[in-house]
Amino acid sequence: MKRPIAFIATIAVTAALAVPVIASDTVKIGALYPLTGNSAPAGQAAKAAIELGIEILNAAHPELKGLPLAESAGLPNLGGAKIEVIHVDHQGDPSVGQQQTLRLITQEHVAALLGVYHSSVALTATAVAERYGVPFVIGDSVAANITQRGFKWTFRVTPIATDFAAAYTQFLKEMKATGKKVDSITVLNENTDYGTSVGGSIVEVAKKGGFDVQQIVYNAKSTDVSAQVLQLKEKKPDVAIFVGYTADEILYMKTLRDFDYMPTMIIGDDAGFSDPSFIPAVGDLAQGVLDRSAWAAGAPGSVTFAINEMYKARTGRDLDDTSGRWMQAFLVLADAINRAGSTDPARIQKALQETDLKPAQLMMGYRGVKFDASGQNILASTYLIQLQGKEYEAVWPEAHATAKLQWPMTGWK
Amino acid sequence: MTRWGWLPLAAALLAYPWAVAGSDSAAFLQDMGALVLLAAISAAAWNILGGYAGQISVGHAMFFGAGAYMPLLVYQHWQMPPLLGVPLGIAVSLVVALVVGFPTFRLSGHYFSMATIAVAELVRIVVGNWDFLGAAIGLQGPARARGWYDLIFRSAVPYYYIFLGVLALLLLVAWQVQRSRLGYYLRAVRAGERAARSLGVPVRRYKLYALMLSAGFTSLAGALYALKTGFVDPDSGLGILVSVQMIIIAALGGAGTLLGPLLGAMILVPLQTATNTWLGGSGSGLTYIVYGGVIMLIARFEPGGLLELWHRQVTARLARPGEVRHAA
Amino acid sequence: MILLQVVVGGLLLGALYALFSSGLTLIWGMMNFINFAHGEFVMLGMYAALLAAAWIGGGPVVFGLTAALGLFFLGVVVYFALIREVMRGPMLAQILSTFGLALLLRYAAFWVFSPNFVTLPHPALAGTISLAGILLSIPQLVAGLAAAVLTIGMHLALTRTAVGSQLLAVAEDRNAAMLMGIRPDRMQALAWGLAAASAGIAGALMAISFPFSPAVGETFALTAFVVVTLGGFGSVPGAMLAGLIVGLIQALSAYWFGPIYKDVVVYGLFVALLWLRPQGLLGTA
Amino acid sequence: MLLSAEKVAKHFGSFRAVAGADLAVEEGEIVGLIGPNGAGKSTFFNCIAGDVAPTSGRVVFDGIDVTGAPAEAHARLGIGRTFQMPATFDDMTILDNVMVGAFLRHPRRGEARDRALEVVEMTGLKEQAGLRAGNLGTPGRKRLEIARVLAAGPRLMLLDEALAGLTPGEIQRAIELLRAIHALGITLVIVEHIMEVILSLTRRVLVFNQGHVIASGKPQDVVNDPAVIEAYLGRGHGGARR
Repeated sequence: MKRPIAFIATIAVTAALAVPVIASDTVKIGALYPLTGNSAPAGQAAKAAIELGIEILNAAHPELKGLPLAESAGLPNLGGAKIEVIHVDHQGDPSVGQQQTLRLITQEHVAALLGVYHSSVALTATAVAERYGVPFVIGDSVAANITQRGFKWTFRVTPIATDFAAAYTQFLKEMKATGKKVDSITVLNENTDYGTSVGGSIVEVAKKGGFDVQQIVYNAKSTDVSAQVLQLKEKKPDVAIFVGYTADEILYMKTLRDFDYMPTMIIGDDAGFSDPSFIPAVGDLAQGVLDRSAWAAGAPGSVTFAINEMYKARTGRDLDDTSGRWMQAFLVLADAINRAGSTDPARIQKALQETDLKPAQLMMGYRGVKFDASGQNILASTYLIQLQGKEYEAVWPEAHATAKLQWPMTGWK
Repeated sequence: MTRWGWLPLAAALLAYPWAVAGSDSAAFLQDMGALVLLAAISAAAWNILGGYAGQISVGHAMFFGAGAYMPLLVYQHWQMPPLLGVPLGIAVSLVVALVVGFPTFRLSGHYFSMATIAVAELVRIVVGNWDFLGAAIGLQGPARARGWYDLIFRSAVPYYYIFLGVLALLLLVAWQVQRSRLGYYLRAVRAGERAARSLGVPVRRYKLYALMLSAGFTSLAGALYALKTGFVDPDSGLGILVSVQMIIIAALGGAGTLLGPLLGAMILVPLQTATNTWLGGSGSGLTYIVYGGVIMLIARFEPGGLLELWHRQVTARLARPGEVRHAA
Repeated sequence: MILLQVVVGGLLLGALYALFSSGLTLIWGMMNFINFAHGEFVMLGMYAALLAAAWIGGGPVVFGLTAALGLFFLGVVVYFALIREVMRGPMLAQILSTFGLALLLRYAAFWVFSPNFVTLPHPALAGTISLAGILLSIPQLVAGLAAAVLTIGMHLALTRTAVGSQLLAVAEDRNAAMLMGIRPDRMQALAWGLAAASAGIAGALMAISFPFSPAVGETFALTAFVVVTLGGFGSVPGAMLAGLIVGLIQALSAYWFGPIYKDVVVYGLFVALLWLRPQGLLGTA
Repeated sequence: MLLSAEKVAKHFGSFRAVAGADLAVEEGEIVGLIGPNGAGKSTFFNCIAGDVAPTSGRVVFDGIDVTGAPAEAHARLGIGRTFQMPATFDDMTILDNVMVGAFLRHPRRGEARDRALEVVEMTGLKEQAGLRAGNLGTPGRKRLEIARVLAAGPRLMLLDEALAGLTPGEIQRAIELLRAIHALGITLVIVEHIMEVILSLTRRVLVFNQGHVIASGKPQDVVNDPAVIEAYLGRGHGGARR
């Protein structure tokens, strides 16, 4: 009795799977960003990056040599099908994220999903995708537990909080080894999920690395940061690591100058330091600060430089790390869809599981893209870039450096 | 409302998930139906205090949050089914309601509103920094169902009917309240505390009753939210927008009426979803321009809520001389 | 010495709180009306300053005045287009209407100016001075002192001028004022104009040293609510005192207990005070 | 003695609204309280009705000391009152307004409703019972206040200018209503400017000025009391001249 059922089931499944292979001329992907609310700047920049990504994939771009799918128009394995992205605003609300994910899957019948910035929204949105069996590629949400729930349909390209913490600790250890005085660290993190998870990881990892670590937690919405700066001035750490958003980081730089206190080195954890308004606002005060980024535009002639120019032409701003990670995730997803040769979610899932991209095939400075069983990219990594003049230059690790590290920072002096 | 006027409404609500089942976007519409009911529950719960008794709380998120946090807390720390946290959440809400209500009910009007804002913000900030409660990162429910008792469903339909059941219960309670001495006293308190006292209404005590009832059901709404969403953090559970949403929905439909909150939810939630779906992707912020504009216009031109429109026509008919009818 | 530094910084910030709250308290006391869009007025003041700095140039005086004038105009328009009708309705309609207005204004700014953070170009105002060992940033000092002067000026204008006393007469008793030949409508429009203008100019002053985006209003609105309630509805000196106290408490608790506790302490004390003295510090029972 | 107020005083800051006033009312009496505007009559009423706690003095109702007890306790004991500015529940129907009063002695909805229907019948509001109270004019609202208090089953009713602003015809009907209420065995204390009402209803009148009782006695005598005339005319008030 069992066999015929199994047989019929197999046929049914095969038939069901076979249908989508007859390629439609577009592949639909749903992308969820925070386009309104407090995180709108990040969401909007990410959306612009995805739009650029679509253009790169759908039209032939022979100048972007080495970047998978860029040189051809559309997805070759699907008969040159174009990618269509449905942009959605999740408003930073976990419930809206859930609702819109459901809509994208059931109503728009997207082949895969992309998102999402807020870790809170990532948690709820990926759960819907898991229930419906649609791959969800995370571009930039860093909370560890997103990929720790045994989900089979969630893939995360970006490095996560612990990776950042490891990178900072590694960097500071190397500095110490070269004879620089790096003993005490103070972490200033804002107190929403981003700052809490990244700040907490740094404190934990750096302590294990043998550093004397202190932590100052604050609310990024405050109009005044002098109390924190005064505390920092009292603690006098060798290195201060800032984990915060835009307005607060700009205020920190100004207030540090006002109170005339400069640590030997400041490391900014992306976000605020990478915001395009950071350099115009406080670039002259923050000379020599380090920023975490897996993105570097690189030298003229390189693929990344060309991408940055294209982005600038669209938005008038440089591509930053956050948007870069989104775009990279989108390219990884497109590559998987192409390899799957199908818009069937299960095949895309399988292709994602088999992803093995080399550094040369990436626009971001990861060591590659390869997912473990939990869906986390085990080759994700990051650079440190340093503000020298009006631009950030990659300074660490040395293999990727475009400029020499300046130590200590010079700030406003 | 005529005696059996609610029947078609009830039938429509019962049939809704089936009615849309054939549609292209069945799952999405069913999910939205559940969200409408959830919003209606919160708003109807708020309405008991804010509508009937006229005490405008802008801090009901603290009760909603208590309801949303407890189920996920018992799961997070002890792997218990979230369902077990529901009564706990209600209990916490009632305690909070007593603690908040007792002193603040000496205050009237805007002072009460400000006090509730302040307490709710205080709770949000404290929870946002309290590791046991997940701090800023929030709490998660089970990632996948371990059994029916986790109440995790792929489809929104079971949630829809659970929410509908709770809403029916709440409306039944509200209806009973409205008809009973409690309801009359609450409306008297809203209309004028001094006059109410002069007629023997123990104002503070009745306000407290209304608050407890309102807090309990708001907490239940929070619990249902957490069960469906599987996640809560300080913003989504305790943020000021959670409170404001309840007020807007109740006021839009008609505060102090039985079906106003449901009507408000039936209009506002689809409006929010539709504006976000159609306009949100552009990223221009048009979603909120439209949403804010609509709210403003309704407040400007129909300050008593949309149910008032209907009322004006019906009361004109009902208030024939010699015939005694109830307007509300 | 550091403590003194914290105190001075807190007071300077508090003066700004006092300025934008004094506008809110005026209409609150006068019309028993909560304006949930007040924070958005502050935000728009910041953008008005930005536009003025870009188009007209000049120092804080220029863009402060531009913000004040622009917002005064907006306040009057809002009064005639919306508030005049809504204030006759129930309190809920008031909350609803100004909340809708807040969203509308916030996202209109979002649409026009993009959600990104911007800062004001301010070459004329930069650097720090050291006063008896206390380091003060010049922009903050200018903003704080200007705010204090403006708030006191507003109080004097209300109590010492003919128009001011007419305004207060309407606040006191609308009907009696009408009998005295004062037109409440005009006075209320004026109050909305003044309220918006004070918020706008406070925004302009804060913009000197504070990066802003269309979303900043919410923080200010909550602060203003606390300040106004603390000071007593309708009392400009109350708002002044309460603004300074809130600024001071925030600074001290951030310094003593850690930055995340500053709002906890403010709200906690606020709730406690409401229980002990519901009419506010300088309000009348 | 049904009600006795002894040396009741109420100060607002330095202003003495009521400065040691006495009032004793026997069961079944109708007592009038007159005096110029601002004499402190309403504040004195508020003290008796528990609306404000007197600064000093004592209020005893039916042998129970009610000084400083909340207004609702006064109402439960049987002191009902109306307000100078009518405080009807404007969003509620007239019947519902009366039912709020009726609920005090009849917790069940049905009984409260029956009682309220009786009262609206008696007070002549039956025709409009389904209308919202906000639709009534001042005379209607004053009548509604009386009905509401009546429904609460008081033994003593304090009427604060319940007939002000009425036309002569309406006054006549109101006087009849008050007589009918009195006939139910309810004691009345009325504050009134209209001497016609005082003269036709009351046997005993107290005159209030500047927080004191300056005269008391039969209405006709009091009206001719030089001190009373002085109190009114001296302040340029003509209300008592007739």
